[in-house]
Amino acid sequence: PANAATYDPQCFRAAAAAGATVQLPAKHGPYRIAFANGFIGNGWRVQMIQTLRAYAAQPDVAKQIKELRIVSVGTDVSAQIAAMDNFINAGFDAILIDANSPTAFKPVLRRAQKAGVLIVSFDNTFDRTGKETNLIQVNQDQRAMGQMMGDWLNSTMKEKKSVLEVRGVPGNSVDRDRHEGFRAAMAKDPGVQITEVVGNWDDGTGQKAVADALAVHGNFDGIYTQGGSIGVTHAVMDAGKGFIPIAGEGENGFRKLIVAHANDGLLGDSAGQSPALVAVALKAALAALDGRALPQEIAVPIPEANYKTLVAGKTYFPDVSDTFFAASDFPVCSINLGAKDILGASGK
Amino acid sequence: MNGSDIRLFARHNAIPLLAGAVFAAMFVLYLALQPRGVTVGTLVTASNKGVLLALIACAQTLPVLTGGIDLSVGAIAVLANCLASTLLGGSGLSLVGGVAATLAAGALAGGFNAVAVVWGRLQPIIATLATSSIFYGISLLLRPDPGGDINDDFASALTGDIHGIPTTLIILLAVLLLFWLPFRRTLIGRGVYAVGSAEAAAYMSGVRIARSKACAYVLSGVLASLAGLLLTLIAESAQASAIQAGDLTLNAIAAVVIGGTSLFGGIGGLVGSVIGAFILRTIGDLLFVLAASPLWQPLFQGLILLAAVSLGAIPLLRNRNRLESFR
Amino acid sequence: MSDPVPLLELRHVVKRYGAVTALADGNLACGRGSIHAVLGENGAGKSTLIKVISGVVQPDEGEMLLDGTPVRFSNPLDAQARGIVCVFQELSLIPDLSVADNIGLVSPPRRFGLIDDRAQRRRAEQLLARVGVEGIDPRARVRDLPLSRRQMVEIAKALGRDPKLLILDEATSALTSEDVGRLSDLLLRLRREGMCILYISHRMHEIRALADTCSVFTNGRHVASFETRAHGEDEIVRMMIGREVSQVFPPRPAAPATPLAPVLSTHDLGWEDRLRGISLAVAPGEILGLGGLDGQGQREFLLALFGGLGGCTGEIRVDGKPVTPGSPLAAKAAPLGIALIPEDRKTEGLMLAMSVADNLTAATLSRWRRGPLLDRARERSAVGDIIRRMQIKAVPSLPVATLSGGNQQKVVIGKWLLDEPRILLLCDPTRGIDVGTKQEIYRLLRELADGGCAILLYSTDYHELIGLCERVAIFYGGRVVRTLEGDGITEEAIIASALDIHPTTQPAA
Amino acid sequence: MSGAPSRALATRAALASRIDLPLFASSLCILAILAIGAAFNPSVVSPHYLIQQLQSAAFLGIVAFGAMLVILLGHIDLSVPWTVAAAAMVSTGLAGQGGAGGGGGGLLALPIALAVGAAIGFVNGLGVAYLRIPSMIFTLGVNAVLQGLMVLYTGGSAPPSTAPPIARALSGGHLIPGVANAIPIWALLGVLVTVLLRATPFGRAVYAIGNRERAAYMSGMPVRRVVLGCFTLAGCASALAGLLVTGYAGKAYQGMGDIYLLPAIAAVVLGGTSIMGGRGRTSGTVAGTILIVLLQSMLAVMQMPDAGRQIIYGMVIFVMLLIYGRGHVLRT
Ligand SMILES: Nc1ncnc2c1ncn2[C@@H]1O[C@H](COP(=O)(O)OP(=O)(O)OP(=O)(O)O)[C@@H](O)[C@H]1O
Ligand SMILES: Nc1ncnc2c1ncn2[C@@H]1O[C@H](COP(=O)(O)OP(=O)(O)OP(=O)(O)O)[C@@H](O)[C@H]1O
Ligand SMILES: [Mg+2]
Ligand SMILES: [Mg+2]
Repeated sequence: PANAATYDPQCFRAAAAAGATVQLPAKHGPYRIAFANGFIGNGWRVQMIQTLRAYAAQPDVAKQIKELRIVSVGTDVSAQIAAMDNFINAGFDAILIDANSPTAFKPVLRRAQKAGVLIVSFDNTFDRTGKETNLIQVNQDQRAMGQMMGDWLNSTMKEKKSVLEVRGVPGNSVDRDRHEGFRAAMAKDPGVQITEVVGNWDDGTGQKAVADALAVHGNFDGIYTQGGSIGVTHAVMDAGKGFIPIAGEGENGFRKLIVAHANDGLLGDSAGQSPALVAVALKAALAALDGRALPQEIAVPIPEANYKTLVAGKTYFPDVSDTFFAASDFPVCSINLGAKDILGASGK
Repeated sequence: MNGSDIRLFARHNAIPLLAGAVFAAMFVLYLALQPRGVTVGTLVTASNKGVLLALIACAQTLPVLTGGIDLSVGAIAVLANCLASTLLGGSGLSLVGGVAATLAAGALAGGFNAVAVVWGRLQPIIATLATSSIFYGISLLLRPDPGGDINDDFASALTGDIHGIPTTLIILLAVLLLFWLPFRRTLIGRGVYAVGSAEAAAYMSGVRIARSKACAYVLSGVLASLAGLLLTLIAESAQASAIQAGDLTLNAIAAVVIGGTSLFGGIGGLVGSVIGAFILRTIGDLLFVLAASPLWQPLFQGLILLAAVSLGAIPLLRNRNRLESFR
Repeated sequence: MSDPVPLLELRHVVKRYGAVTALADGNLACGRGSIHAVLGENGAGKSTLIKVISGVVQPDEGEMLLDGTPVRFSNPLDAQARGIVCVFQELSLIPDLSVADNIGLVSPPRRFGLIDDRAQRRRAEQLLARVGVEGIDPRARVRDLPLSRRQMVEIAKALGRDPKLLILDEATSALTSEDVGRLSDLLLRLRREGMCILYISHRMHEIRALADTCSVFTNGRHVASFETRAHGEDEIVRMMIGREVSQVFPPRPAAPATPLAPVLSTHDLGWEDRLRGISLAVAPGEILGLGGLDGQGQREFLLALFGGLGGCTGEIRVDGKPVTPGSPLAAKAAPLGIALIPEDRKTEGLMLAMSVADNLTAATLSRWRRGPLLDRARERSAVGDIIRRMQIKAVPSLPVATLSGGNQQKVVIGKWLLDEPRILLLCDPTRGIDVGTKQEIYRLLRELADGGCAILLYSTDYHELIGLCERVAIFYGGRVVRTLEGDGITEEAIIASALDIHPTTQPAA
Repeated sequence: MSGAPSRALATRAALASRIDLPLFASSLCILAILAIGAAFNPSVVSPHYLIQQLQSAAFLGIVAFGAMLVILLGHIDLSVPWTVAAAAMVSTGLAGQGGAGGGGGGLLALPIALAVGAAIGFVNGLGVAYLRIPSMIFTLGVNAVLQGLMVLYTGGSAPPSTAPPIARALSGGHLIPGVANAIPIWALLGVLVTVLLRATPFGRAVYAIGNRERAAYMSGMPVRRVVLGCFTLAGCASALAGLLVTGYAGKAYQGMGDIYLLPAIAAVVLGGTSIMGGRGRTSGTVAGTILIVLLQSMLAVMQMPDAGRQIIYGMVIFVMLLIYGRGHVLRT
C-alpha cells in the first residue's frame, strides 16, 4: 500500500511492497546537506563523489542546497560515527552516508533521530532495527543482483556442470547478500557444482584466484564475479581455453571487453553498483526534507547490460577509462549524467 | 619542583610538550570554528573517537618502549570487538563478566605475542605480523557477518558524558592515572624502559628482562582489547574487518611517534602517545570545519601526517654531532 | 693462603663456546679483606671467568664454592643475591634512565610497592659521594655523561648492592688518573672494611699499587697465583705473555734539522661549548699527543678534524689550504687523507657480525674495484698482507666479533692503514689492550710516523703520551691550556696542567 | 687464539654458510605444500599451474627485491602499495592508449613508471637518510600522501587506465614459449640484485650499514647516499611490479598495490633476511616469495574458508620463524 502514497514512485521504488515509509515535517529550503564518506582510495568512490558534485551543481538541484559539505574519513568506523556526530552537532538538515559497517551506526542514528536530522544511507547501507523514523536507505538490491546474475548464467551457460563464484571482501554485508542471492538462483539446479574463490572485488586478486582455479579445476561453464571483472576476464583469456559466460560488475573496461570479444564467445553480463546511487540519495534527501513521503528502503533499478544490449556512448564509453563505472545514470530519476558531466566536475 | 627540575623535565620531554602545544592549538582552532559553538556533544564526539585511537596507541607504546613493536594491536582490538559483541547483550553481572572476558581475551592474545617474542625469540615486527593474521582469522570465526547485540543503556552511558565531561575521557584518564603512573614506578615498568634502552646492560644488571618484556606485550593486549571494547560500545556491534585492524595499527604507530616515543625503545610514554592520537584525530576534524574540497582531503591528511611525524626530526636536525644521527 | 676458608673458590672450571674453549682450567681462591688481581693477555679468559662467577654464563665443568659451599648461579640476579656484584667491562648502565634510576635499578627503595623517587635520589647522592664524584647530578640521563663519568656511576651502582665480593673487569680503562686515584683510595678502604675485590686491569702500575695477590691466566688456564710483591713487573708480564717485553716504547727519532711545514693545522677552532679556540699544528712524521682529563674536548677535536661535527667555527688547514670536511667520507678522500681510529671500536669501528676481511676493506672499497665490480682477488691479497703485517690472529672469513679485543683493535687500525692516510687521528687506541699488543701498536705508530704520516694521539694513559709523543697538548674545558715538549713531558707536568694548576716551579711552555 | 679453536671455528662457519638454513627450510616447506596440494588435486603439480605461480611470484618477487634492499639496511618501506599504484596509474595515464605518449605501443610507459617509482623512493630516502625520520613512519606518511595525490589525479582528469601494449608484453608475452616474460625479468633482476649486493662497493656498504650504521659512517662510507640509493631502487622495483601487474590485469587502478606490502615483507623475512638488517640473501628472498605465493594459492584452491586461510597463513609464517630461530641458537 505504501507505494501508491509515496512521492515519485518511478524513481523511489520501495524495496518491498509492504515496507515502511518515511515522512518528515516539511522544512524550508535551501538545505544544508552533509555527506560522511568513508574510504576514498578507489575509483568507484572517487567517481561517486564526482557524481555527487556534478549532480548538486545542476541548476535545479543547486537552488535547493545552501551548503554541501563532504568529508572522507577513511576506513575507521569510529571516525565515521564521529563525522556524523559532528554534522548533527553542526545542525545539518540531512546527512548522506556510505557506511563503513552495516551495524555500527545504531547509536548515532538514535542521536540523529533525537536531533531531527535526516539520514540517507546508500551503497553500503545499514541493517535496520525497524525503529528508525529518520532513515532512508537507497540501494540496489544486492540479493536481487546476485540472483539476477545467477539466473542469467543459468540461462546462458551451454552446459551446467560447474560454475565459479568469485566473492568479495569477506565479512562484508554486500558480499554476503550477493552471495546469498546467487546461491538462491543456482539452487534451482542442484546438479551444478559451485567452486568458490575470494577476489576481494579487486582485479589483481580476482584474476589470480580465477587463473589458479582454472589451472587446477580445468574449465568451468560460467563465472560469476562480484567485482574485479576485468581481471577475471583476463584470467579466462590468458588460460587460452576459450571463452565462457561471465557475469560481472559494471566497469566500463569489462563492458568494452564484452563488446570486443562477444563474437569470440565472451558472453558477458554486466550489472553493478552505480556511483550515481549518491545522486538518488541526494534527490531522496531533498524530497524528504520537503516533507514528501518516501519508502524507507528505496530499491534503485539495477543497471544491467549484457553482450546483446550494450550501446556505445550510453551503457559503455569506448573513449573513457576502463576504471570508469559505466552505469552512471538513472533516467527514471531524471539523473542523466554522462561520463563528460562527471569527469568535468572537478573543474570547480 | 624548583627551576632546575622544570628545566630537566622540559628537556627530557621536549617532543611530548611540543606535541601537546600543537594539539592545543589545533583543538582550539577546531572549537573556535564550530558553526554552532562548543557543546557537550562536540566534546563527547571528539573524545569518543580520540580515546579509541589513544587506547590503541597506548597499547602500541608498551612494546615499542621495550624496543619491539606490536603489529597485531589492531587485530586484537577487532578480535575483542567481535568477542564483546557476543557477550555484552545482557545486564548486571553478565555485563561485568562480558567485559572481564573480553579483557582476558586481550591478555591471552598479548600473552601469545609475549611467548613468541620473549621465549620464541622471534623478531617482534614479523612475529606480530603473523599473529595478527591469526587473530583476524579468529575474529572471522567469531563473527562471520557484521552484527551483535549490545545493551544500549550500558553503551550510551559509557559513550556519553558525566556532568559535561565525556565518559570515555574519564576512562582514559583513569588508565593514565591508575595504571600508567603507578606502573612506571614499579620494577617491571622501569624494566620495560631498561630493556628498550639497552637490553644487554639490563640483563647484566639483573633486570628481569623476560618478565618486563612479557608484561609489555600482555598489557598491550589488554589495552588493545579495552579499545576493542570501546569500539563495541561506540558501534553497538562488531565487524571482522581486516581493513579496520590495519588502519588502527598504523595510526597507532603514527600516534606513538608523534607523541615522542622512540621506535628504538627506552624513551617516551603513554601520555605522549595519547596526545599523538588526539592530534591525528583532530586533523580530520579540522578538514571538516575548514570545509576542504573532498578530493583534496586525503592529500591534506597525508601531508599533515608527514609533517607531524617529521616534528620528531627537529631535535636531530639541531644535533651538531653528526655521529649522533647514525645508530 | 692465610684464610682457611676463602670467600670464593673456583676449581677446574671449564667454559666452552661451541668449539672454542674460553676457559680451560679456571682456578681461583680469594678471601675477605683482600684485593685480588686477575692478569692475562687479551683473550686469556679473564672476562669469561668473571662471567662465570657473576652468573652471566654457566660453567660446563668444575665447581664454584662460596664460603665453602658449592653454588651455581643461573643468572646475574642469583649471584647478586649472594653478594657477588660485578662492574662489567662493557658498561651495564641504561643510557636512557637517570643516574639515580640506574643506581637503584634492581632494588630501589620502595613505598607501597612503588619506587620512592626521592629516597632513591638521596641514596644515589650518598653513593656518588662515597665514590668521590659528588659533581654528578643524579637526575641527569646517563646518555648525557662522558664515558669516564659513566664508569664512576657504574661503580657507585655496584657499591649500592652491598657486595661481599666486588668484581671490577677493566673498570678503570676509561678513567683518568685522577679518578683512578680516587677509586684506589675507595678500594683500599673497602678492603679494610672486609670486602673481597677481584680486580682486572691491563695497567700494571695500578695492579702493583692495589693488589695483594695476583692470578695469571694464559689461554684459558690458570698458571700461577702469588703475592704481588713476590714478583717484579717484568716477571709478571713474562708469565702472562710467555716472552720478554723488553722495551715498551720504540725509540724516538732525532728531530729533523729544519722543522717541516705542518700538514694539518687548526686556527681558533670552536664547536658549541666543547671546543674553544683551539690552534694546533702537526707536521709529517710527528706524533702530537692530546692529554688532559677525560672529556675536555679531545674527542670532539678529533671528530671535528674528521668531519664528524657540524657547525664548527675557526679554520682547519691541510697543506696550508683551508678545508671544511663535511663527513668522514670527505675527510678520508684524496686531498685530505685523514683517518680516525675511533674511541669505541664496537659501535664506531667495527661491523661486528661481518667478516674480518669485510671489515678490513670497509674504508677502501673503491680501491679494490675493477669497473663497477669489486676485484675479489686483489681484495683478498690486500687483506692477507695487512693481517700478516699487523700480526692479527684471525681467520679472514670469520665474523670480527669472534676476535679478542686486542685483535679487534688491530682490525680497526688495519682498516685505515690500507687507506695509507697522511694524517692519522687516534682516540684512546689502547684501551683494554694487553701489554704485548700495546707494544706492537706503539711500534706501528712510530713506523707510520717515520714514513711521513702526521699523527694525533689522544690517550687517557699518560705513560703512552710520555713514551710516544714529541709534543703533548693538554686540554682543559675545551681549550689547550698548555703544550708540553720533549723532556718537559713528565707525569707531574701532565697532571698539573690537566688540573689546570700552574706550577710556579716550571715556566710555562 | 690458538690454532685448534680457530680451525674449528672456520669449519663451523663454512658449514653454516654452505647450509643456508632459511633457504633449506623454505624449500622444504615449498615441497611440503606442493605434496599436500597434489594429494588434494594432482593438477597442482602440472607445469601450467606451476608456471602460473611463478608468474604471480614474479610480481611479488620484484617488490620483495626492493623490500630486501631496504630491510638489509635495517629500514622498511611501507609506501609500497601506493608506489605500485601511482607508478602504474601515472604511466598508463600518460603513455597508455589514448594518453599523450601513447604512440609506439606505449613504450614510454616503462621509463615513466620507473621515473615515478624512483622519484617516490628518492623522497623516502631523503626523509630517512637526511631528515633521519624512522623509515617505518616516514614511508607510511608518504604512502598516505601518494593516495591523496592519486585521488586527485583520477578525480581531476579520469586518465586512461588500459594497460599499454608494452606492459602486456613485459608481463604476459612469451619470449620463451610457455613462460610468461615476467618470470625471466624476475630472474634477470635476481641476478642483478645479487651482483649488486655481493660484488660492488655499494652492496658491501648496504650490509655494513645494516650491521652498524655508525661504524660504516666512520669508515667513510657514503651512508646517506647508499640509503637514498636503496630506497630509490626499491621505488623502482615497486614501479616495475606495478607496470607488470597492469599488463597482467589489463588496467591500472587504485588499490592495486595493497596486496603486495605485507606478503613482500613476509617473503623477505622467510627468506632469511634479518628484519634488523645486515644479513640476508637474494636466493632466500626468491624462495620466500615462492613459498608465500604458493601457500596463498593453495589455500584458495583448496576452498579453505577465509578464517582458516588467515589462521593457517599466520601459523606457517610463525612456525617457519621458530625454526629459523632455533637454527640461530644452534649456531651461536
Ligand atoms: N661468546 C663467545 N663465543 C665464542 N667464544 C668466546 C665467547 N666469549 C669468549 N670466547 C672465547 O674465549 C676467549 C677468552 O675470552 P675473554 O673475554 O674471557 O678474554 P679476556 O681475558 O677477557 O680478554 P680481554 O683482555 O680482551 O678482555 C676468547 O679468546 C674467545 O675465543
Ligand atoms: N660470536 C662469537 N664467537 C666467538 N667468539 C666470540 C664471539 N663473541 C665474542 N667472542 C669472544 O669473546 C671475547 C670477549 O668478547 P668481548 O666482546 O667481551 O671483547 P672484549 O672483552 O671487550 O675485548 P677487550 O677486553 O680486549 O676490549 C672476545 O675475545 C671474543 O674472542
Ligand atoms: Mg675481558
Ligand atoms: Mg675482553
